[in-house]
Amino acid sequence: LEEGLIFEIGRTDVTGVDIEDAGDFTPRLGGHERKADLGLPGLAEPEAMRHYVRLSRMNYGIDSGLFPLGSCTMKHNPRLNEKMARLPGFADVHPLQPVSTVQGALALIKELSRWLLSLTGMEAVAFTPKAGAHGELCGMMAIKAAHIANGQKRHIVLVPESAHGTNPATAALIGYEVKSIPARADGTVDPAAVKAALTPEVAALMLTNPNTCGLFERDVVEIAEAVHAAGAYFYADGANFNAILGKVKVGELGVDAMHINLHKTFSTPHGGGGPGAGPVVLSKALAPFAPVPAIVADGAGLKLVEDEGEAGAVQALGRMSAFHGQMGMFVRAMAWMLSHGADGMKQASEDAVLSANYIRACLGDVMSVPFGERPAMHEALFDDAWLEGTGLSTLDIAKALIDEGYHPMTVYFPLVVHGAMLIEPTESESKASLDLFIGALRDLAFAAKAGEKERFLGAPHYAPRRRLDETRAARAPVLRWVKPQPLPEAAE
Amino acid sequence: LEEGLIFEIGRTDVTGVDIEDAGDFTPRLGGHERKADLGLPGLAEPEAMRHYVRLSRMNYGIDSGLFPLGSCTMKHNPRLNEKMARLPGFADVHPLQPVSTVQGALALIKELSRWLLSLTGMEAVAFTPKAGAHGELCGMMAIKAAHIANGQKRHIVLVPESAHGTNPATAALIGYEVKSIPARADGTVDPAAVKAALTPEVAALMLTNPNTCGLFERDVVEIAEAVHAAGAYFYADGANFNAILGKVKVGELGVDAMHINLHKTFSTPHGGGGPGAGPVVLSKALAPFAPVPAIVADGAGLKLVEDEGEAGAVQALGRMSAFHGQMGMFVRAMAWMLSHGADGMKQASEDAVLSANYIRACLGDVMSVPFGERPAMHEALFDDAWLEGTGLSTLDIAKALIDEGYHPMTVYFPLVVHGAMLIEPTESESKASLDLFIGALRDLAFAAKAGEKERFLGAPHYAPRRRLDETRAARAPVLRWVKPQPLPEAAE
Amino acid sequence: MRYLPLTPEDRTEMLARIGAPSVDALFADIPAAKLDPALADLPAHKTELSVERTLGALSAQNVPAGSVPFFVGAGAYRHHVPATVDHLIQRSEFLTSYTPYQPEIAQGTLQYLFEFQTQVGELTGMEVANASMYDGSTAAAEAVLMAHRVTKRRKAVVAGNVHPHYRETIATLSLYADDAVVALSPVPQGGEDILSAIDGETSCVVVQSPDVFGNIVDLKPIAEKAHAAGALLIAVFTEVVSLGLIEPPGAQGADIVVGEGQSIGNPLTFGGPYVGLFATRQKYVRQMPGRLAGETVDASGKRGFVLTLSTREQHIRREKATSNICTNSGLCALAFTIHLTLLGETGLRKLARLNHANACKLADKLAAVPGVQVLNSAFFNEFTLRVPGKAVDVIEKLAAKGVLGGVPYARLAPKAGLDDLILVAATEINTDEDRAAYAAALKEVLA
Amino acid sequence: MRYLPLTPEDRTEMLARIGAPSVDALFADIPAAKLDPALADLPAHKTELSVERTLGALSAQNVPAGSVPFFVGAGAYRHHVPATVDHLIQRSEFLTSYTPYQPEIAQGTLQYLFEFQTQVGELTGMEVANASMYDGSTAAAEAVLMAHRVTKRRKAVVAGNVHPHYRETIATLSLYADDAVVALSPVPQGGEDILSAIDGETSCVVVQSPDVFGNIVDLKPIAEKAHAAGALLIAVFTEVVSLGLIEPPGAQGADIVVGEGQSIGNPLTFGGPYVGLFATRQKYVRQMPGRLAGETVDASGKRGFVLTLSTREQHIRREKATSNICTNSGLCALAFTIHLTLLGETGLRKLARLNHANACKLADKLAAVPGVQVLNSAFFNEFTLRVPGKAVDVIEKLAAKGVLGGVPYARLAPKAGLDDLILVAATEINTDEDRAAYAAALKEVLA
Repeated sequence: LEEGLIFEIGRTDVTGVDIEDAGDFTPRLGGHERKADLGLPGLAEPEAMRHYVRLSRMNYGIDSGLFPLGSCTMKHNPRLNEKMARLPGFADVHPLQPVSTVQGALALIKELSRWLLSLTGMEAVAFTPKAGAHGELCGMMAIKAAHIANGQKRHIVLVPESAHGTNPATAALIGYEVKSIPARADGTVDPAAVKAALTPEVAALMLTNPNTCGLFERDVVEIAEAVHAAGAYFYADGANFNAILGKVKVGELGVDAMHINLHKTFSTPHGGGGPGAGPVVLSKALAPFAPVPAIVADGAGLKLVEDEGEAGAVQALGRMSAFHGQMGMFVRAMAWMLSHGADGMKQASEDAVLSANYIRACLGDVMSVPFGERPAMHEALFDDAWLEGTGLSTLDIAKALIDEGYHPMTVYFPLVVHGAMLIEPTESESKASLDLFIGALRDLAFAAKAGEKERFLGAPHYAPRRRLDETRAARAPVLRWVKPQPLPEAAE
Repeated sequence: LEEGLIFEIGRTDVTGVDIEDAGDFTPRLGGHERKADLGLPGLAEPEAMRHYVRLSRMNYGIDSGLFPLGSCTMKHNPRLNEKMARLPGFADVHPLQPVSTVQGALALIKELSRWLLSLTGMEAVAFTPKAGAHGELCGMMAIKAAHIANGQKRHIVLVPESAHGTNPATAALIGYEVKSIPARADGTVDPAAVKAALTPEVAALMLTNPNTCGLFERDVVEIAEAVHAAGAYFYADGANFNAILGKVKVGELGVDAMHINLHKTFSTPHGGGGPGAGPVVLSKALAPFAPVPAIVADGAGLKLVEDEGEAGAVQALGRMSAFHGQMGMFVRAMAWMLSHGADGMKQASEDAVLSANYIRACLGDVMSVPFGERPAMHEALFDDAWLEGTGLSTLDIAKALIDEGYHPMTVYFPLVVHGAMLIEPTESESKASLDLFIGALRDLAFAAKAGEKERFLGAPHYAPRRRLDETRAARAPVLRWVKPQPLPEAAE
Repeated sequence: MRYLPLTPEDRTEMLARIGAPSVDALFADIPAAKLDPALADLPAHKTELSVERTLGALSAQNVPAGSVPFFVGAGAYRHHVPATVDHLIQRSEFLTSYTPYQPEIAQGTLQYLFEFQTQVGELTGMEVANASMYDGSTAAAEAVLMAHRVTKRRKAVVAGNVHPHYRETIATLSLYADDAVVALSPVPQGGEDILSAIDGETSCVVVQSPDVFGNIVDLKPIAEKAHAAGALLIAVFTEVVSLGLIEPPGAQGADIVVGEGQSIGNPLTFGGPYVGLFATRQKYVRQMPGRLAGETVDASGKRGFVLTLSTREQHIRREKATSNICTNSGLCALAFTIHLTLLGETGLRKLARLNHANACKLADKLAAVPGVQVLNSAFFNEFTLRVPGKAVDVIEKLAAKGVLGGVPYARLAPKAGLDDLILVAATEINTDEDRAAYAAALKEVLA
Repeated sequence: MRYLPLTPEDRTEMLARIGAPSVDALFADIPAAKLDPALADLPAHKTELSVERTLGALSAQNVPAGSVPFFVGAGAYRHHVPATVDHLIQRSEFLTSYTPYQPEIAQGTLQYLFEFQTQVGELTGMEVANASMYDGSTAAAEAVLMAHRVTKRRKAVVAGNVHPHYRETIATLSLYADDAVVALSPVPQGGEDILSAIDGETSCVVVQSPDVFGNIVDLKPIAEKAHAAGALLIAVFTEVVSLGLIEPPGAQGADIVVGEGQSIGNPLTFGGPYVGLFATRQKYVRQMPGRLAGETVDASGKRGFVLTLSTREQHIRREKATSNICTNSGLCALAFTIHLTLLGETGLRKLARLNHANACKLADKLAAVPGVQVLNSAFFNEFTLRVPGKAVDVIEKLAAKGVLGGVPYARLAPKAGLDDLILVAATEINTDEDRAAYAAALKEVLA
C-alpha cells in the first residue's frame, strides 16, 4: 500500500483541529489581510494519525536494530529522557520569562555545564550552539575573537585530510583559508607535518580525536604543544567523544575548544536529522570570549547575562542565536548523565571501544583492515581492498546490509582510505546482537567473494524502496509538490 | 528477521532496571524465603525496547488502516484521551486514599454517569463492571436481585439466536436456563414469538438493539411492553450503542438494564484485548439493586458508599470487583464525550450509519445482502451466497482482505446467516477511505468469481505469518515456553 | 469536528449513492416519536484545549500519591514504572489493535501473551497461566467457579484474612450462581484456623498470602488438608512483587493461583484498569476461564502463535462456556510483561528485597511511636498497625498533615469490629524522609 | 547499569577474541598519565526514580506558562499543540532514526520533509523551501550570507525593528565572516525609513513583519527599492501563525523568507529546540543553505524521495559549501508539519483569526488601564505597551502577582534607551479571565 502526499489525500476544507470561534470583531491588520488561498490541505485527526504512522513504518531507527554508523554514534535513546524533557517546568517555560520564574531551568544549565567541564577538564562552556557544526562555528569564532583581542591577524586553519566536512566548511565560513595536513601511514597525524605547517599565519589546528579512522591520536600532546608554541589554538572536533568519555579529559591534552554533540555522546535522539545541541567547552585562554548569554550566580540566585559587554560577558564574541540554547536537549543529556554517573560513563566508553575492537577482530579475516596495527577506539574501519575482483563496491555492501535487517555503516568516509566502511556499534549492543551483526557481514563477505552479484547489485530487495535515482533528483530537482494542471480538453 | 522469545534472548543475570541496594538488614519473612530460581529472563533497556518495537510491527491497529469489524466498533482513539488519563490526579491516585483527597476523581465518575444517564434516559449507573461481559453479569444480577426482592423465582432467560455469545454465557453463569428466540425472515425479532415464550418462569429477555444483523428492532417498544407485562425485565446488550448514540434514548424504549462498552462507543482503546469498561445503566425498577460502591453527594462533598446495606446502597446486589471500576477508561470516555458534545455524538452516529449503508449500497451488486429491504444501522451484513460455485469460503475472503492491507471484517457472526461477513466502518473513515475499501472488496469479489483461487486459498501472502494451524494448537496445546532439555549424549 | 472526516458534501454524495432522501431515512426503523431526543443538558463539542482545562481542573482536585509521603496499599501498590513501559504500550500497533482473532496480523500481541503466560507460570510456580483476567478480585471469583467445575462440588471456604473486597466479590458471584460460601472471620495477627473448616463437601479453600494484614501464610498444611478432602487450594496474592522474595504458592501445593498484577507495570489509577493473574496445573487447563495463547506453525512451517482452546469460551460455546469473559486486560498485561522483562530475575529479586527492607525500616520507625503496635511478626512490604482510637480518624488527620498513611481496615470491612487497625504499605518509592515524616505526623496525631 | 547490555562474562570473552589482555590495552594510545582521570566531583549512576526526583525538583523551581495568565512572546509563542503531534514524533521510527542518507529505509522522513518544504512554500508564498534550519535567528543570519553569494556584495542593511536577538545573530556571524552590516535604529510605533539606507553596495535588506514591536510592515516598497538597487529583500517573521491571516512575504516581493516555526507544533522549552523556516525563489536554490528533499523514482519505477543537491553541502563540498549546517531540526520540522496538516487551511485561518481577536481584546483592555498606551495601529497577535516607569520593574511586579505580562524591550536591547516598552503577546490560550487578571494586576502595579 502506497501512502500519498498530504496534498493528494488532504483537502483545504477539512481540519483536524477544533478552534473556538473568534466571534465578531474589527480586525486591525491595517489592510494587510491575506487575499489568496493558502493551498494547505487538512486531514481529520484519524486520517492524520494514519498518514504519519504509515510514513514512520517506512523508516529504520535505533529501536529497529543495530545502527552501525561510524562517527555518528547512534546509541540507545532512553525514554526516561523524553519524559523528563516534557516536565512542564522545562517544556512549558518561555525563554524571556522573568529570570526569577526560571531558576530551575538556569540551575539545570549550570549543572550540565559543571558536568561537561569536569568530564573535559576545561574552563568554560558556551551552551547556546544548536548543533555540532554550530558549535564548531562558535569555537572557531572564539579563536578568531582571541586573535583579534591579541591584535593578531592570522588567516590559515590547518585541517587533517581525514577531517569531517564541517571542519573546513566552518573555517571557510568565517574567512579562514584551509590547509590540509596529510595522514601518515598508520592513520594518524604526524606531529612533524603539523610543525612544518605552523607558520605565524596559522590561527588554529582543527583535529578530531579519536580521529575518523577510529584511532586515538597518540601524539596529541606533542601536537598541542607545537600549536600553542606557534601562537595558534587547538580546536578539537568532539564528534568522537563517545570513545573517551570519562577515560581522559581533553583539557589535559591541550585542547582549547571542543564542541560536544549532545545527540551523539549524550544520547539525545537524532530524530531523523536533529534537533541536536553543540555546547562548546573552552580553555582558560578562550573562556572570556564565550558568546552571550551566560549564567552567573549572585546572592539572589542565578542571573542571565544576555548582552555583550555586561559584567560577566565583557569580551563576549557576540550571540550565536536567539535565546539560550537547546534546553530540551540539555534536559535529556542531563538525565543521561545522571543515570550513568561517573562510573557508568566510563563503562559506556569502555564497552563502546571493546565492541568496536571485537567487531574488527571478528571480521578482520574476511574484510580488509587499514591501520590494523593499532587498537581501534569506538569505531572499526575497513576499506574495499577485500572487494577487489568481485565487481562490487562499498555501496553494494552497504545496500545489501539493508536486506539483512540493518542500517548500513558509514561509507566512503573517511576519505583517506579507499571505499571506507566505518562501523560504530556503540555501547548499546549486547554480545548476542554483535554476533548476529558479525554473522550477517561475514555471510555477505562470503557471498561477495562467491560471486553472488545480484544479491548486491539489486539490493536492497526487502526495503520500502529499491535503490533510488539520486542523479535524476539532482539534475532536475523537484523540491515540492505542485498541483497537477488539468489536462487540456480533447478536441471535439 | 524473526524475533525470538524473551526466554531465548534474555538472561536471568541481565536487568534493564537499576534498583537501589537495600543494604544490610534482617529480613522478617518468617522462613518463607523463595529458594528456587525464578527463571525469569531480563533484557537491558535497549534490548527490551527493540524486542517490543519489533513485536508491535507484527500487529495491525486502527492507526494502520480501516478496521471493519462488525459488532466490535473499532473507531479512532484520540491521543488527547491518553494524555488526560495520565494526568497525575487520575493516574497516580490510590483507590483507598481518604475520600477527601480524591474529590476530583469522584466528581469525574459522577459527571460520566450524568452523561450516560442523559444519553440513555435511565435512572442509575453501576460503574464498576470491568468490561462488557462483566456489565452483562452485573445487569443480570440486578435483575435476579429484583426478582428475589419481589419474592419471585424465575429461571428462564430468553435470548434471540442472533445474540452475542456472552449473553447466554452470562445468563448461564448465574444459574439461568437459556431459551432461544428465532429471528423472523427480515432479520428482526418477532414480538409474537417473544410473547409466546413469555411464561411466568421467564426472568428476562436479553436483546441487542440494533441487532447483530445490523438492523434496528423496530418492534422494540411492543416487545418491551410484553416483557414488562409478563413480570420480566428487559436487558439490552449495548455493544451496538454506537449506531444510536444521541439518536434515541434506550430508556424510552423500555430497557431495564444495558451495559455500555466504553471501549466501543466511547473510543477507549481496545489494546489488543482490553482493558475495557462496562458500566451498566439501570431503569427505575432496577436502580436500587446497583452494586457497591456508589457515589453520593452530601453537604461536605462527594462520598463513597463502599459497603452493602449502608445508606445509599441498602438493597445493593453486592460487589462486582475490588475498588471502584476502570477509572482510566472513565477519563478517556469522558474526554471523548466532552470533545464530541451532544452535537458531535449525534453526528458520529449518523456518520457511522451513513457509512455502513454506503458500503452496503456500493457492494450490494457483487456480494449478497440478507435482509436488504430494511436500512442498515452502523453495520453492513453480507452472507456467502455470492460465493456459491467459487469453491471459496467466507474465511478465504477475510484472509485475502489482509493482503489488500485491511483487517478482516467479522466473519461467521451472526450465526443466523450463512457465512456471515459483518462490516462496521464506524464514523472514523473519510469517504476516500471508504471508497478504497469498497474498491478492494469489489476487486476481491471479481477475482473470486473469476476463479483466482490461489489468491484466496493461500492468503494471506503478505502478512508477518501465513495461515496458522489452529487445530494443531488446540490438539496438543503449548501454552508456555519450556526450557529445552539438553540432548542426550550420543553413545560412544 | 476534528474526529469526523466526512464533510457535508461527502454526506450528500453518499446519500445519493444509497438512494436515501436524508439521513433520517436511514433511521426509519426507530419509532419517530423517540428519534432525536433532546439532550439540552449536555453541552456542544469542545476544543482540545477546553477539554484539557475541564479535566485538568478535576485532576487538580485530587492529591496524587507522588506528591506526598505515601503508604497506601491494601491491594494496590505504588511502584516505580520505567518510562519505557508507558512508551511501548502507547505504540499504535499495540494500543489500537484488536483481540488477536486474526493471528496472521496479530503476532505481536500473541507472542507477548505467550511470554506473559510463561512469566506468570514461573512467578507463581504453576504450570500454565491464562492471558489475563480483569483484576485480582474477579480472578479469585472465577477461580472459585472453576474449582466447582473441577470438583463438581459447590461450597467454597474463604479464609478470614482474604482482602474483604475479594471476599465480597466471591460472595456476590457465588450468591447469584447459587453456590455456597463459608466465610471465616479475620484474625489480624495471623495464624487463623482454616483447616477445621474444610470438609468433604468443600470444593476449594481460598487463602491469601501475604494476607490482607500483611502476614505471610504457610500454605502447605492447608494444601494437604484440602487435597485430603478432595478440595482444591486457591492461593491469592494482591502484591505480585512479593513473589520475588517469598516461596511461590505453586511450590506449596496450590491448585489455582490468582492475584493482582497491577504492581508490575501499571499505575494506581484509582483502582483500575488492573490485570488479574490466573495460573493452574496443566491437568485443569480445559476448565480454566479466559483467553489462552498457544504455539503452532503457519502454512510455511514458521513458528507462530494463536488464541487456542477457545471451545471453552463464550463466543463458541455460549451458555456452556467456562466463563463469560471476553475482553480482558491485554494492554495491562503488556505493561506487566514489559516491566517484568526489564526487571528479569535479578531486578525483581532486588526490587522485592528493597520493598521488604523499606517495610522493615518503616515498621521499626512507627512501632517506636508511643501507643502504636505493629501486629505482624512475618510480613513482606505491608503490615498492620494497631492505634489508639479510630483508625479512620487517624488516617484523616494524617492526610490533613500531608501524609497518606495507609488504609483503615474498617474502611474495607466496616462491620468487622476492627476499628483500630491501619494497613500500612512500604515500597521502593519511600525515602528516609518519607518515613520520618510519617512517624512525626503520627506522633502528633496521637499526642 | 540498565542501559549497558554487556555482562562481565561477555567482556571477558570479547577481550579473549580480540586477544587483548585487558580493556586498558585498548586504550594504550592514550598517554598513561592522562588515562582514567579522577571524576570525584561527579556522582555514581542513579536509578530512574532518583533521576526523576532530581530533575523533577529542578522543574518545580520554574513557573510553567500554563499555570498562570501568560502573555510572553517576542519570538516564541505559547500555542496549544494537539496531543497527536507529540505522540507521533515520539514513534521510534521517527525519534530514533538518522539523517536520511539511506533513502531506501528512510522514506518516512524524506516524504514528510518534502511535504514540509511544500507547506513552507505555500505559507510564505515562495517557490522553494529547505528542510529546516536551527531556528529563526540562525536562518536569518544564513539568509544574509546567501544574499551575499547571490549578489556578490557583502553589505547587509538590517531594519531597526528586527528582533534584537536576530540582529545580534546576524551581526555576530557577519563580523567574523568579515561582512558589513548597516544596523538601523528601532522605531517602536512603526513606519521606520528603510528605503534611504539602500544603496548600490547593498546586498540585502532584512525586514521583519510583524516586526518586534508587533507592527505589520508593508514590504512592497522596500522590495521595489531593493530590487532597483540590485539587492535582495530578506523578510523575517517570528510568529508563523500570522501567515494564516496576513499577506505572505512572497506576494510582496521578498527574495528570501526566513522565520521561526516554533509556534506550530513545538513547545516553548525555554528557547529551544525550535525550527527555522527558510524559503526562496527557484532561481536561487543552488545558493541555499541546508538540506533539501527531492522527488525521484526507485529502481522499480516507484516514486520516492532523496536528499538532493548535496553538492552544495559541507560533507561533499567541504570548504566550498553554502553553509556548514549538518544536523538541523528534523523532529521539530516533523512536529510542525503534523500540526499544520491537522490544521489545514481552514484550521490555520481560524487559529490566526482567534489570535488576532484575542490580541485586539487584550489591547483594548490594557489601553484602558490609566497611564498605559498601546503604540500600534496595525498588529497581528502582539503589540507594544508604553508604561510609566521602567518596564522591567513592571514585569517583575506583575510576575510577583502571578501574571507573566510580556517582555520588556529593554531586556532584549538594554542599550536602546527604550526602557518603558513592554512587548505583549496574545494567543488562543488566553481566556477572558486571563485578560481581566492582567488588566487588574497592571492597574495595581501602576497605582
